[in-house]
Amino acid sequence: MGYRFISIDPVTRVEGEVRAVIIIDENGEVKDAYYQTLEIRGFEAFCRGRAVEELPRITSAVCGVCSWAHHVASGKTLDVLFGREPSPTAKKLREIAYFMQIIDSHLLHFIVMALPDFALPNAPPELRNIAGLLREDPKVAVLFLKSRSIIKDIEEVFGGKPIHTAFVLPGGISRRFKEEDLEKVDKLTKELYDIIDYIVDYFNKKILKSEIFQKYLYDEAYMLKTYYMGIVGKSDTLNFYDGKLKIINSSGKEVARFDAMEYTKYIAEHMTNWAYSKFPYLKWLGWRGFNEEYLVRVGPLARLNVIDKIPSERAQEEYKYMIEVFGGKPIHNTMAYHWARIIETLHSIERMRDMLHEDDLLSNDILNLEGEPRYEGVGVIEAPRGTLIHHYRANEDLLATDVNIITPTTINNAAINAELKKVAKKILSDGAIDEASLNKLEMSIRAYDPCNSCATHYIDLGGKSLFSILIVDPNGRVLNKVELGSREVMIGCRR
Amino acid sequence: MEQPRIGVFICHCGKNIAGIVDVKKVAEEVAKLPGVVYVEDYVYMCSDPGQQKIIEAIKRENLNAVVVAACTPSLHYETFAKAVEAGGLSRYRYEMACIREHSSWVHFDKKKATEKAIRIIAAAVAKVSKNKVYEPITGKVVRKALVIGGGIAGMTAALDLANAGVPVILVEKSPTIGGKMAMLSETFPTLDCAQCILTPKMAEVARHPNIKIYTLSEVIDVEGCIGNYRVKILKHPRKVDPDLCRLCSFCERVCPVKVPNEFDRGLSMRKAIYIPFPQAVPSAYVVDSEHCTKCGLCLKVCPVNAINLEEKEEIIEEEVGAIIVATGYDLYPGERLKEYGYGIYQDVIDSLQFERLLSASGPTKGKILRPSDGKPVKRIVFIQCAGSRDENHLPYCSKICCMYTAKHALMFKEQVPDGEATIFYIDIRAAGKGYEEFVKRVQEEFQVNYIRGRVSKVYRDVNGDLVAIGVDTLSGQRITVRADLIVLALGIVPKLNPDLASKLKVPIDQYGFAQEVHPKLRPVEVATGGVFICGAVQGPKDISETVTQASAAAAKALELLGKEYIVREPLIAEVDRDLCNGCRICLTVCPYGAIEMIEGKAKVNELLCEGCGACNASCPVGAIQLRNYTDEQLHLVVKAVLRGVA
Amino acid sequence: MMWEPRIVAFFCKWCAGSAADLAGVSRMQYPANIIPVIVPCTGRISPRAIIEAFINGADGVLVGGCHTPNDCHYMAGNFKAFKRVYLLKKMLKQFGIEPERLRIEWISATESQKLVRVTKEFVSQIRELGPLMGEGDGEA
Amino acid sequence: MRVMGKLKLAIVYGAICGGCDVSLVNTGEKLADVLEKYDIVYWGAAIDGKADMLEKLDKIDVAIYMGTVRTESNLKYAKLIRDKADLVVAYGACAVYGGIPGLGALMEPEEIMKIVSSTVTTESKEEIDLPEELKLPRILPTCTSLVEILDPDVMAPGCPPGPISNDGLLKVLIDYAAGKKPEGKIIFGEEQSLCHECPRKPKDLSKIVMPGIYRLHEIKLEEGKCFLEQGILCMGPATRAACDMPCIKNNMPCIGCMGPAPGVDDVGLKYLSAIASILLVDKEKELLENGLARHLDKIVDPLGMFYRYTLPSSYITKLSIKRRKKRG
Repeated sequence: MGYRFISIDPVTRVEGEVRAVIIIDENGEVKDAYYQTLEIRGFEAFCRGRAVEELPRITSAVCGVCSWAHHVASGKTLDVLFGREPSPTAKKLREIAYFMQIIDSHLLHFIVMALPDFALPNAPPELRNIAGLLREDPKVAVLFLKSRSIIKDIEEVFGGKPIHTAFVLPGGISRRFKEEDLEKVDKLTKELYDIIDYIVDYFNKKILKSEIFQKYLYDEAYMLKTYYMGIVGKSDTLNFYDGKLKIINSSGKEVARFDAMEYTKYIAEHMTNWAYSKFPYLKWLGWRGFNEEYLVRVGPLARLNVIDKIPSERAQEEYKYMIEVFGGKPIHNTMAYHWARIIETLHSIERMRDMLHEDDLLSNDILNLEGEPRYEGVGVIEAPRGTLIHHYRANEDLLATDVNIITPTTINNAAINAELKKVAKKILSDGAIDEASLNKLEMSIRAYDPCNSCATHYIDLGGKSLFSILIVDPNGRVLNKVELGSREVMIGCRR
Repeated sequence: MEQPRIGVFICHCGKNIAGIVDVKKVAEEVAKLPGVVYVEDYVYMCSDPGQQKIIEAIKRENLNAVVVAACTPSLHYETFAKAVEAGGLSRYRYEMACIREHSSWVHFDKKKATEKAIRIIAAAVAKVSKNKVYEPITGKVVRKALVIGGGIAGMTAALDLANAGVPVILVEKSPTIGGKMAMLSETFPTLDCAQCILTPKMAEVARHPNIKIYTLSEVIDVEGCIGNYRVKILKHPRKVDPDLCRLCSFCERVCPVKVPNEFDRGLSMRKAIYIPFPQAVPSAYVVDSEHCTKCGLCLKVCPVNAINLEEKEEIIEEEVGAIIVATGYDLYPGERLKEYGYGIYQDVIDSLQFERLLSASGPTKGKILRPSDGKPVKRIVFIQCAGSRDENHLPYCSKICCMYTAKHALMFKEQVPDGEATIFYIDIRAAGKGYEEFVKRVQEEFQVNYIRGRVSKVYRDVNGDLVAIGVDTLSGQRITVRADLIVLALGIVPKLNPDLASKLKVPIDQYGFAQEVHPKLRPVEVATGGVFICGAVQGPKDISETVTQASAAAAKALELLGKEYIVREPLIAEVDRDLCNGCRICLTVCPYGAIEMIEGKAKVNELLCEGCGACNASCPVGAIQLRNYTDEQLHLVVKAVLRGVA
Repeated sequence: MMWEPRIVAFFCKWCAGSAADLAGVSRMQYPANIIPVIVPCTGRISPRAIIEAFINGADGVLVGGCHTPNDCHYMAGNFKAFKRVYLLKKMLKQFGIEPERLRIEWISATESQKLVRVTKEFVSQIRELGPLMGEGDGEA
Repeated sequence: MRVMGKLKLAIVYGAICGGCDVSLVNTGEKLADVLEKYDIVYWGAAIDGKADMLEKLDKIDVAIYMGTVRTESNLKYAKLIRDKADLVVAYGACAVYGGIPGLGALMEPEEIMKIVSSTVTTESKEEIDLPEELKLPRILPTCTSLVEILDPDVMAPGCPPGPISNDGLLKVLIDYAAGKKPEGKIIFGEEQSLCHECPRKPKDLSKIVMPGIYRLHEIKLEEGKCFLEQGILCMGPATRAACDMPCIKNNMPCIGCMGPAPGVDDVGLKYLSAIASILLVDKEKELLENGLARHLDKIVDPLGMFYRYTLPSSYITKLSIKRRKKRG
C-alpha cells in the first residue's frame, strides 16, 4: 500500500523553521501527522566545559524571543547550584524585569503571528501579515510598533541589552537600580499600560466576539483533553517567576505538586529519529505515543488551568469571565491559548505597575556572595510559552559537566503533533488541498506559539524546502509528482 | 617599498661550515628564494677579500638587501655591517644567518645540517626583505644634574659631579643640608666625630661654584626623559635672607614661641625663628612658618632687616640631564612598638635621641642625663632590632643598629665607667672592615653585658625604675633588668614619597625602598634611564657604604652627562596611532616606562625604548610593532624555517 | 621517507640564543630537528606566532629564555612569555591539541648542556606524540 | 502580488535563536519605511510564503542571512542566496563569526547526538524506518559562520545587532534601493576597540594591572571601575566598538559579541597574550612561575571566554579540524 505525504515547509509565522508532514493512506484517510523540527545547535553539548557562572549569558542564546526567560531561569539554576539566596531587592527586580519578557513575547506573538489569521482571514498570503494589518487596522498595528520600542527601552534599563541581556548573577543581579531608572521605567510602564489596555479591549470586542474566532475556538478539532502543567505561586496564584510545579489531569484534578529539584521524578523525554526535538511526557504514565489523554500541555492556557487566582484586579476579572464562558476549568480549547495570552499580558502590566512602587528597590543589597556551592542546580520558570527547565551539574572547578534544558515548546511538541493529526483529518480527508486549508493546519500549530529555536536548542529543521504532496510506495520510494501552481502536488495513489 | 633585490653571501669558514654543510647545494636552494637575485659563497667572508666581494656585489648587482650566512652575529655582525655600509646600503637592510654555531658545528649528518642551514638562511632572507631603513636616534643631553636630598649621600654625589665640572642642583627639604649624619655624635668603628668630618663637606658644598642649593624645597614635578628632564621645584619661604643674616641671634631671643627642636628629636626646645644647628648650611636663621605668630618682635630687633615674614613660596623650573635620588631614611615610628613604652616613658628613647645626648652640641652638652629628671644615668639598656627582623613590623634587617648600639654602649661606658650597660640582641651582624673587632672590644674591654634575646616588655615599677623583661635565649632564663634609660635601636625605613617616586618612574619594592635595575650588576640605576639612586633610600646602609654608592651614582651620571648627544639603536617599538585604542596594556608591560599616553593613544619615547618587543606581543590589536621584527616579519620567518613542511 | 619531528625553537638572543652559540663553539651535538628562530626577548613571542608555527607544519614549539627572576635582559620579558605559554597550553588542550607540543625552558647563556638535554628530550617527546597532523605528513 | 519596481528582499535563516529577527523588528517604523521600497519575498518568522518561492526566483536583490551554519540545509540556504542575491548581508554574530552556537565548532555530529540523547531526562527512544521525505537533514562535521563559507558584502555584527548595525543596515538598504550599491566590504561599527570608548578608565592612567583573576560569582563588581583592574576578564581590549556598551553600563564585562576590533586577526590569541601580559605584572618576581600559574589556573575555560562568539574563525579551530580530517 502507498501513502501520500503532504509537507508544509517551512511552517511560517512561527519562530524557527519547521516542517509539518501529513501522511495520507490509500483511502485518503490521514494516517499520521508529523510536526518536524530539524535544526541542531547543540547547547547541551557545547555548554559542557563552560564556566558555570557564564551560562546565563550563553544559554540566553537558546532563544532570542524569550532570551530573558532562559537568562533568568539560568540565573535561578545558579542560585541553587551556588547555594545562594538572592536578596529581596534582587528577587523583586528580577521578577519585575521578567514581566517585560512575558509582555514582549505575548504581544509580538499575538499581533504578528496570530492576529493576521483572525483579522485578515481572507487576505492573500503576502498580505496576511503585519503589513496587511497596517492597511486593515492601522491603529492596533501602530500601537503595537510603539509598544515594541517602549518594551525595548524598559528592557534596556534592566538588562542593558533588550535581547541576550547581562543582568542576572548567581545570588543576585549585576547592578544597583537607580532613582532615574525607576522613574524612567515607571513612566514607560504607564504608557505601555494604556497600549495594552487598548489591545485587550480590541481583542475582547473585535476578535473574541468575531465569528471566525468563535468558530475555531469551539471547533472540536482544535481541542485536546490533556494534562496541564505550570508553576503556581502562593495559594495557587499565577506566578511566572517562582513557586511549585503543579500538574492537573484533563478533568482538573491535581495529580502532582513538586519542587524544581524533583522534576526528574515527574518528567521524562522520548526521542525519535524523525524529529531532533524530543517529546517530554509524564514519567509515571510512561510514553504512550501521541495519545491525547496521556499528553501534557504547558503555556498560557495550561497556566490558567492550574492556578486558581490571578493576583491582579483586572486580569482576575477577565480570568473569571473566561472560565465562566467555558463553564469551568480545565479549558481544553486550543484557540483559548490566544485568549489566555491576552489575560496574562494584562496581568503582567498591572502587577509590574504595582511592584514598581514597592520599597527597597533602590537598595544596594543586590548580590549575595554567601552560601555553600552544591554543584548541582535546577531552575524552573514560566516562560511565555510555558514551563522552562534548566538543570546543570558542575565539577569542583565549577565547570559545567551536565546541562539539560527542557523548553515549553518541546513539552508541547507531542500535543502539537496530536492536534495536527486531528486537524489534518478534519480538513484534508477529502483530499482537497489549497493554501487556505494548509493555513488552517498551521493555525493549530501557531496557537501554541511554538518557538522552535527553543524547542530545537539542540536540533532544528532546515529540511526539504518544497511544499509538496508526493506519492510513495510502501518502501517510501517516490512514484510520482505533479505541479500545482507554484507547488508540486500529486493526488491519488497507486496500489 | 621597492622590489627586494637580496644578495646572499655564504661563508665556508674554511672547513668549519663547508666541511659539514654542502655549500653548493645551499647556494642552489637559496637562489630560488623569493627576492634573492644574487648568491655568492667564499672561503672566508669575514676576510678583507670576502668583505670586498660583498661591497662590490652590492654595487654591481645593485642589491637593496644583504644576508650573510656565516657564524653567529655576536661575532661578526659589526664586521659585515661595516662592509654593507661601505657598499652604500643601510646596515638595517642586512641580516646574518648563523649556519655555523647553529648548524655545521652541532650536527654530524651532512644532509640534515645542509637542510637546516637552508632553512636558517631562508628565515634571514624572509626577514630582511621586509626590513626598513632607520636613522639612529639621537637626543641632546643637558649637562646639568639634579640631586634630591642633602644628606651625606646627596652631598657626596653633588660634590663628585661638581668637581667633574657638572653644574648641580641640590634640593633639600629641611632648612639645612647635612641630613641625619649631622645629628650623630661619633661614627663607628673609628669613633671620629661626625660633625668634624661632615661640616667641612657641608661648607664645601655651600661654596662650590657648580652647586646650587635649594633648601626648604621639594621636587613637585618631573617631565622629559634621559638626558633632558624638566623639573619643577617648590621652594618654601625661609623668611630670613641668608645673605643678610649675621646669626646675631637677637631675633631668636625675642621670639615668644617655643616648640620642640626636631634636630634634637624633641629633647630640647627651639623658637619659631631659629637655626637648626650652628653649622647649618645655608648659615642663616629660618622662620618656622607653621608656628610663627607673626608678632613682629623679631623684625624690630633684626639689625640688618634680614627678616621678611611675608615672603611667599615660589616654584622654580630647572632643566637637567640626570637625576640622583638620595632622599635617605627615617627611623621606624617607636610608638608602634607598644611593649617598649616609647612615647609613654620619657626615659625610653630612640638611638638618634641618644646620639643627641652624646653630642657635645646636643641638649645636654654631651652629658648622658635622663630626659625625665635630668639625673645622670647609671644603668642603661639597649634594645636592638626594635622593629627590625620582625614580621609584624619590618621583616628586614636594618643593618647598622648592631654597630651603632655597640658604639653607644662604648661611649656610655667611657662616660660612666661604673655604669652598667645591657644590650638585648638577636644576632650580632658586624660584617665590615674593622667592625667585628670593634664589637669584640666593646664586649671585652668595656664589659658591656650582651644578652641574646628579645625584650618582651618594658614598664616603670613602683620605685620609678624602668624594668625590661626578656628571655636569654642562650640560657633560656627569664631576665629582668632595671634601668635609668632605655635606648631603642629603631629600624630604618625609606624616606621616598610614592608621589615623587612615580613622577620619577622609580620602581619601589614591597618595603618602599627604591628598586635598582639589578641588585648585583646595576645597583645604582633604576629602570628609568637617566635616574640614579644612592644611600639609604635604596636599602639600609652605613655611612661608608652610602658614600661609596653616592660616588658610584655620580660616576654613572657622569657617563651620561659626558656626552653631548645620546645615540641609540633605532630598532624600537612604533605605534600605529590609527589602530591604537589607548587600552594602556603596552604602558603596563613596558619595563622602561618608555610608552606614554598622548591624546588618548600610546606613543613610544624613542630615547627610553630598549626594543624588547614585549609591548608588540601584548597589544590586543597589533597597533604597536617592533621595527624590523614586526608580526608580519615574525610570521614570515616562521613560515620560512618550515618551508616545504606543511 | 620516515617522518621526522619538525620543531621551531624561539630563542631569546641573550640567554638561550647565546647558549646555542656556546653549544656550537663547544661542538656539542643535538638533533637537527630543532630550527632556531632568534628573537630579542621571549617577551616578544606572541601566541599567534607560536600557532603560526603549528599551522605551517611544526610538530612542536620550544621557547627558550633567560632564567627567572632576574636574568632577563629586559627585566621581566621571560615572565610575560611564561604566562602566555602557560595559558596557551591550557587552551590548546581544549582544542584537542596536546599541550606537550609546546614547551618553555629557561636556559642561561652558559647552559649549553641544558640546551642539548632539553632539545634531545623534546625531540623524543614529540617523536612519541607523533606528527601533529597525522602520519605521512610533515616528513623531513 | 509583487508591485513592479520594488526590489526583492529575502531574510533567510541558518541555525537561529530568533533574536536577530526581533532586533530587526524592533527598529519599528524605520524598518517599515525601508520596506516600502522592498518586497519581502521570504521571511519565515514574519510572513507567509514557502521556501520554494525562494528557489523559484532566479534573482534576489538583497538577501539577509541570520544564524550560524550547522546543518546541510543551513549550508544550502547560504549557497542559495549567494547564487541568487546581488547583495548578501551577514546579520548577527552567528552569521558573521559563528556566535554562541559556534562554541560547538569542535563537536562532531556523533558527539553532539551522543550527549543530547543521554541527558538525565531522556529515557525513551524509538526508531522508525523513514521514507526520504521524512529524513532529518545531516548535521555538518563542524559549525561555522556565513563569512567562513562565502563572502558577504555587508556584515552586521552583534548578538543581536544593536542600533549601530541596524541603522547601518537600513541605510545600506535605502542607498541600494536608490541604486547605490556599497563599494567593497562593509562591516558596521567603529574602527576602534571598546576600551577606546569605555568610560571605565584605569585608576593610574599610566597602567592597567590585573590584580589576579576573579570569576563573576566571586566578587561584587565595582561600578565605574575598569573590569580588568578588578581581575575580571573583559573582552573590551580586543572587541570592536559597535554596541554603545550596554553590558558595561550594566556593570557586566564585555564578552565580545561584536567580534574582533580592527587589527585583530585571531581574537582569542591576541586577547590571551594581552591578558597574560598584564596579569600581576607588578608581582611577577614575588610569585614566580608557580604563583603565577595558580592565578592563571583561575581562567578555567579560556576557549569559552576568549572565543565566546568567534570560535569558528579561530586559527586553532581550523588547525584542529584539519587535523581531525587528516587523522581520520
